[in-house]
Amino acid sequence: MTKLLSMSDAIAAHVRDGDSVALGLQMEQMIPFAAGHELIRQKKRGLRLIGPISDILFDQLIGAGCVKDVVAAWVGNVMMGSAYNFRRACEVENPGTPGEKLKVFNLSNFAVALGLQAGAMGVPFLPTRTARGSDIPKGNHFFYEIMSPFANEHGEREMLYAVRAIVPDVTIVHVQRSDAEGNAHCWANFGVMLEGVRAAKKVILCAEEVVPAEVIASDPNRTVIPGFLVTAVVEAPLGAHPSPVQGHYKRDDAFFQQYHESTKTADEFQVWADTWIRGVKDVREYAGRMGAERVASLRVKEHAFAAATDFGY
Amino acid sequence: MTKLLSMSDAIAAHVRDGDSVALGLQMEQMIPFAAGHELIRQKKRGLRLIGPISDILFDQLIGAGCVKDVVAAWVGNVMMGSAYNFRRACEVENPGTPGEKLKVFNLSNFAVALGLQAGAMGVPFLPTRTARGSDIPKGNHFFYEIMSPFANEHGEREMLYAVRAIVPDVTIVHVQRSDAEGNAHCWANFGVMLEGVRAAKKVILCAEEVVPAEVIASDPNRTVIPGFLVTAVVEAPLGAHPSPVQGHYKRDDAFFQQYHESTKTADEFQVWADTWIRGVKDVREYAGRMGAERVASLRVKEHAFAAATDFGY
Amino acid sequence: MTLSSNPSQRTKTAGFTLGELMVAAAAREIKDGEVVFVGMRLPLIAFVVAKRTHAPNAVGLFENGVIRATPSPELIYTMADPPNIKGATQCLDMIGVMSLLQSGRVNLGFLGAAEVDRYGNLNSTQVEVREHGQDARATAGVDAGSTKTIRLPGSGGACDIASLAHRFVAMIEHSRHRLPERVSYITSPGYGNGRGWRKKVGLPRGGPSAVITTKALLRFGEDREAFLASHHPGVTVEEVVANTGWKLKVADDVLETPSPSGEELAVIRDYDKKGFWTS
Amino acid sequence: MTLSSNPSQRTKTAGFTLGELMVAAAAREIKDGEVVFVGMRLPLIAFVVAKRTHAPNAVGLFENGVIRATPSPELIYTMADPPNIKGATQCLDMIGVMSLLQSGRVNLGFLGAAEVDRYGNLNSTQVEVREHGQDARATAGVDAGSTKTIRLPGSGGACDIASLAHRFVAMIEHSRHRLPERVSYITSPGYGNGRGWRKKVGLPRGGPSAVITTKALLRFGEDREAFLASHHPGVTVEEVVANTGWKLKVADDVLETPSPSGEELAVIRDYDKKGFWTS
Repeated sequence: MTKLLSMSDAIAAHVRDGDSVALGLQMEQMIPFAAGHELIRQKKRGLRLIGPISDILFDQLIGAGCVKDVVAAWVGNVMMGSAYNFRRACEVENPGTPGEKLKVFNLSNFAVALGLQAGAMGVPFLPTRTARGSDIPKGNHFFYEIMSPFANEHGEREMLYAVRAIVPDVTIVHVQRSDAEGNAHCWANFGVMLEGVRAAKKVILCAEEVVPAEVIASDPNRTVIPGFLVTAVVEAPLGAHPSPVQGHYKRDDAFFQQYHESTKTADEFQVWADTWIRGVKDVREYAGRMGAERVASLRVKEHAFAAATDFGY
Repeated sequence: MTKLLSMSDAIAAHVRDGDSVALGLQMEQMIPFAAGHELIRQKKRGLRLIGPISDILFDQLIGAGCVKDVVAAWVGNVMMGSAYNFRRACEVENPGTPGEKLKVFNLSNFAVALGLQAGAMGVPFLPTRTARGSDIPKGNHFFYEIMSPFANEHGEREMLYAVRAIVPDVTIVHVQRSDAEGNAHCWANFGVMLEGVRAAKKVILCAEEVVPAEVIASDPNRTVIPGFLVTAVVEAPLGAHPSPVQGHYKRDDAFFQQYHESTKTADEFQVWADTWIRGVKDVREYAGRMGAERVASLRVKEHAFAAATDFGY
Repeated sequence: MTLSSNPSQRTKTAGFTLGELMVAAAAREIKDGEVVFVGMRLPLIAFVVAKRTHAPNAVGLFENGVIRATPSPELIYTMADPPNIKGATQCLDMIGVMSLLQSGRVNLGFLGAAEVDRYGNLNSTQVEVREHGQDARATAGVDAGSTKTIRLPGSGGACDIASLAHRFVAMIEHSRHRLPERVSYITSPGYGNGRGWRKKVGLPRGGPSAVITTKALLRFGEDREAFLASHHPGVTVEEVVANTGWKLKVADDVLETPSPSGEELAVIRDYDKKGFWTS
Repeated sequence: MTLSSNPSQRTKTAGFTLGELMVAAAAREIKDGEVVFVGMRLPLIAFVVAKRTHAPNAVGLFENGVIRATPSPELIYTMADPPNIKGATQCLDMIGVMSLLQSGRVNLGFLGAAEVDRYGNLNSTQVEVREHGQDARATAGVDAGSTKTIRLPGSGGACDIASLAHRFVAMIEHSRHRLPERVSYITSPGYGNGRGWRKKVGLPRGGPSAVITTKALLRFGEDREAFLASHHPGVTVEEVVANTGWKLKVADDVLETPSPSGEELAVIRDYDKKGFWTS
């Protein structure tokens, strides 16, 4: 059963206004920018964004007015520091909630991971020792103080935080390769992708390339997502640019710097978005705007293939 | 820093009488029989065995008198059903605790996994919905009934079990390949190996082959154990026989059947152990006893290599 | 890990074995597109039959961490046998598959047991028996005698599957001591003592939808008590009732369990070539 | 994710930059064989320096799931840059590395912040400032004025590292509003309000062992209050004290922060070839 859709069809069919959407779960790698840009083109509204860190994708969605609130540990431009739409939305006004500032549920990275893992495991919470003494859990309904039912080696029942399960309406991830049913290979760092996929009600899988099922089945340990959890598969080459996709293209550091320089005011951001998001139809036109030379400069210069692994018997 | 030791040195140096030892964590694959046999040859006593299922290795350790108690979900001969030493130890007398029966802490597979995961995560427990209404948790100090601090969508705070963290003194695993520092590749099913390694105070890593560090580093997503968690590395080709090692040898089904037929009484078991355990010095002599033909019959007949994966940039 | 009771009574009927009949009945419990915790022995073959006949889109999960959208290409004796790994959809870990189970992603699981009772509770941990081999409970109140405990291998993942799958199917040898009124130990929770029990003890869903025995197929009514839905060919209703440890209800429209079709038999015999599990 | 304060004041001293001095000081905090949560920017380079000089067996962890026993072969801007993946010891997931942290397997973590206070608590979430840009707290009680909240990127993994590593080292620009008496928001717990606080609130271990600023290196006494351990070359003790938001204690044996060695400088310049982080 093929689940292949175009990006615009996948976003139109499977993301509704008001949804909670988990994005950027592999941290600074394989951020699904192409999917995020389609959310902006389709003027999705009232979204809750979920992710540990987002690099600049959350900033773009906030600036475009798609966002109601954010559940995250860090929002900014990893290489450059702050991101301006996020700051303006928090400090002045959120374009997605006119007249109001952006509501942010502050978590730590581990708390985001635990919340998604609780969702993935089908339990209402997971316990942790993190953030004790921090202001993050204060007045924050994602945390609840609990006492361990078991005594430690000193006979003490320790105080812990329970982190509330997070169940995204939609999780969007980008990986290297997938078959048409959504069985997907990914390599490099995973961040909280595995939990984010298992926790979600729907999964939109973007892949650099869609490959025959036999390629995926040749290495079941490389499979990070089984197809039965996937709602839609989108072939989106370069769809994670400017973030890196190991084995396909490196990080476009200059793009992050240019974004930082070009989005210092709300007006500047709109110009930037008109160029890179609204001014292109899809990731193919986006790549055209990048230019062949820029794309080529990011491509793999030296291959480094994994050692042979034999599943035979 | 090489951590390479012979099996006898690794077991002598790192397993003490009275230790809790986790074994057989990859379920029916890659059971560290060679390490278990060395425990028997060195007459380790008073061990607590930890594992989800053990196939026949737990039965052998129990029959040889090494064991004080067992924390497991299932003990037997997977292909054939019951295992006789275990039954005798539970029903009549445990050779490891003369005059007493074997103490068994009954868990479910998921509870074993959660206990080890709690140990690995450094929390006193993990919550679960499993085993509600079952007799397994009754009077069992690995379980404690708790109420979720968060209400569900119906406004109810559900009752759950907290599963106590399990922290083995020693975890012993067998994998396909490792470097001399213990950075290890493994493929096929993992069972609870990852949790068992991270939870343990010490890890003895047995590998079919010790390979150059570059081989392991070529595929960091295939690395299941980072060397800094490993105490000793033992090169033990065929060390998981009669259980299978994907890409090296298949399961020796006949061996499990023969074990079942040959160990129906305590005396018969001792004869079997004199032949296959005490009658050989190490896994090399064990392979000699198997005979070249039997070994060859288990080897890979048709290779099946994983699709190429590029870590380049 | 699931069917610890190997049907020892073989009733050859017209052109197929009892094992084949049970496998075909089990296969029909799998609906197309379902996610199934497969287990070994007869249920494993049932999964293969379902995939190759009416449920080509079913997905199989194994508690060692394996997920397969295609049956293993040859017969396996354990879920970790190399043919079950090669070509798998995913090899992950137990926490991974058990998380899918706990979060309600698994439609159906198959379980074996040493005992199944009136409300579908399963015991695979320990059984109390009279010293001369009779089930203690079957004769309770008649003769106290001396009893001893037979130790069985234990839950494995059975408790988890019974607790967390949307429904489960048990497979067991049919006799009075295998089907007591009440199991001596609840390893894997069925409906406890009847309707409402699962919710009361905190189970999120599930319960048995069928018990496939060597003589019959039992289902569960609104009151969550087992009833005879169909008797196998060559077995009478009376024989089923007489070999059950409680007064078994019988459906008004009790049927004969359908014989395996030619297609089903072909798949079974192609897979279990030597009849290791089904002969 | 860790050093959100980019040292903007560059004090060129004899043959090395301030960034290079801070990197060398950070590198010396890593002991051989330790497991270190590395972070980006200056600490990343400190890890490279330590590995290539006195701590060849140190292991680096990154919160995205990467573990490296060798430094990445070239400069990276984020922990997920392809050179940090290729040749890594292990690529796993965040739960995996955070579990190592929570279970006490991580000796040291590096953190940046917008504010560090007297007891080593860190703020990287939000800062209250006077409208004309002054820190509200620095002038509290003097002029209520109107304040506004500057929103910072947030914790990332900083709160987790500060909570769970055996010790942590903070790096920050040295000024009165960066080093207030009390941070306006505790993102990452230090010693709270002094000795005994971490145990009282339920932290299992840890706390800051040093704060490396653009002017000095602070350590913590038995009372868990920061004190001046060494001032950087060309900076006086008085200048450090005057630029700290509370009455900073000064060690009796206060030293000058050692200059980077030739070997350390060679590694830094070989790694950060263009001086992106250290110039």
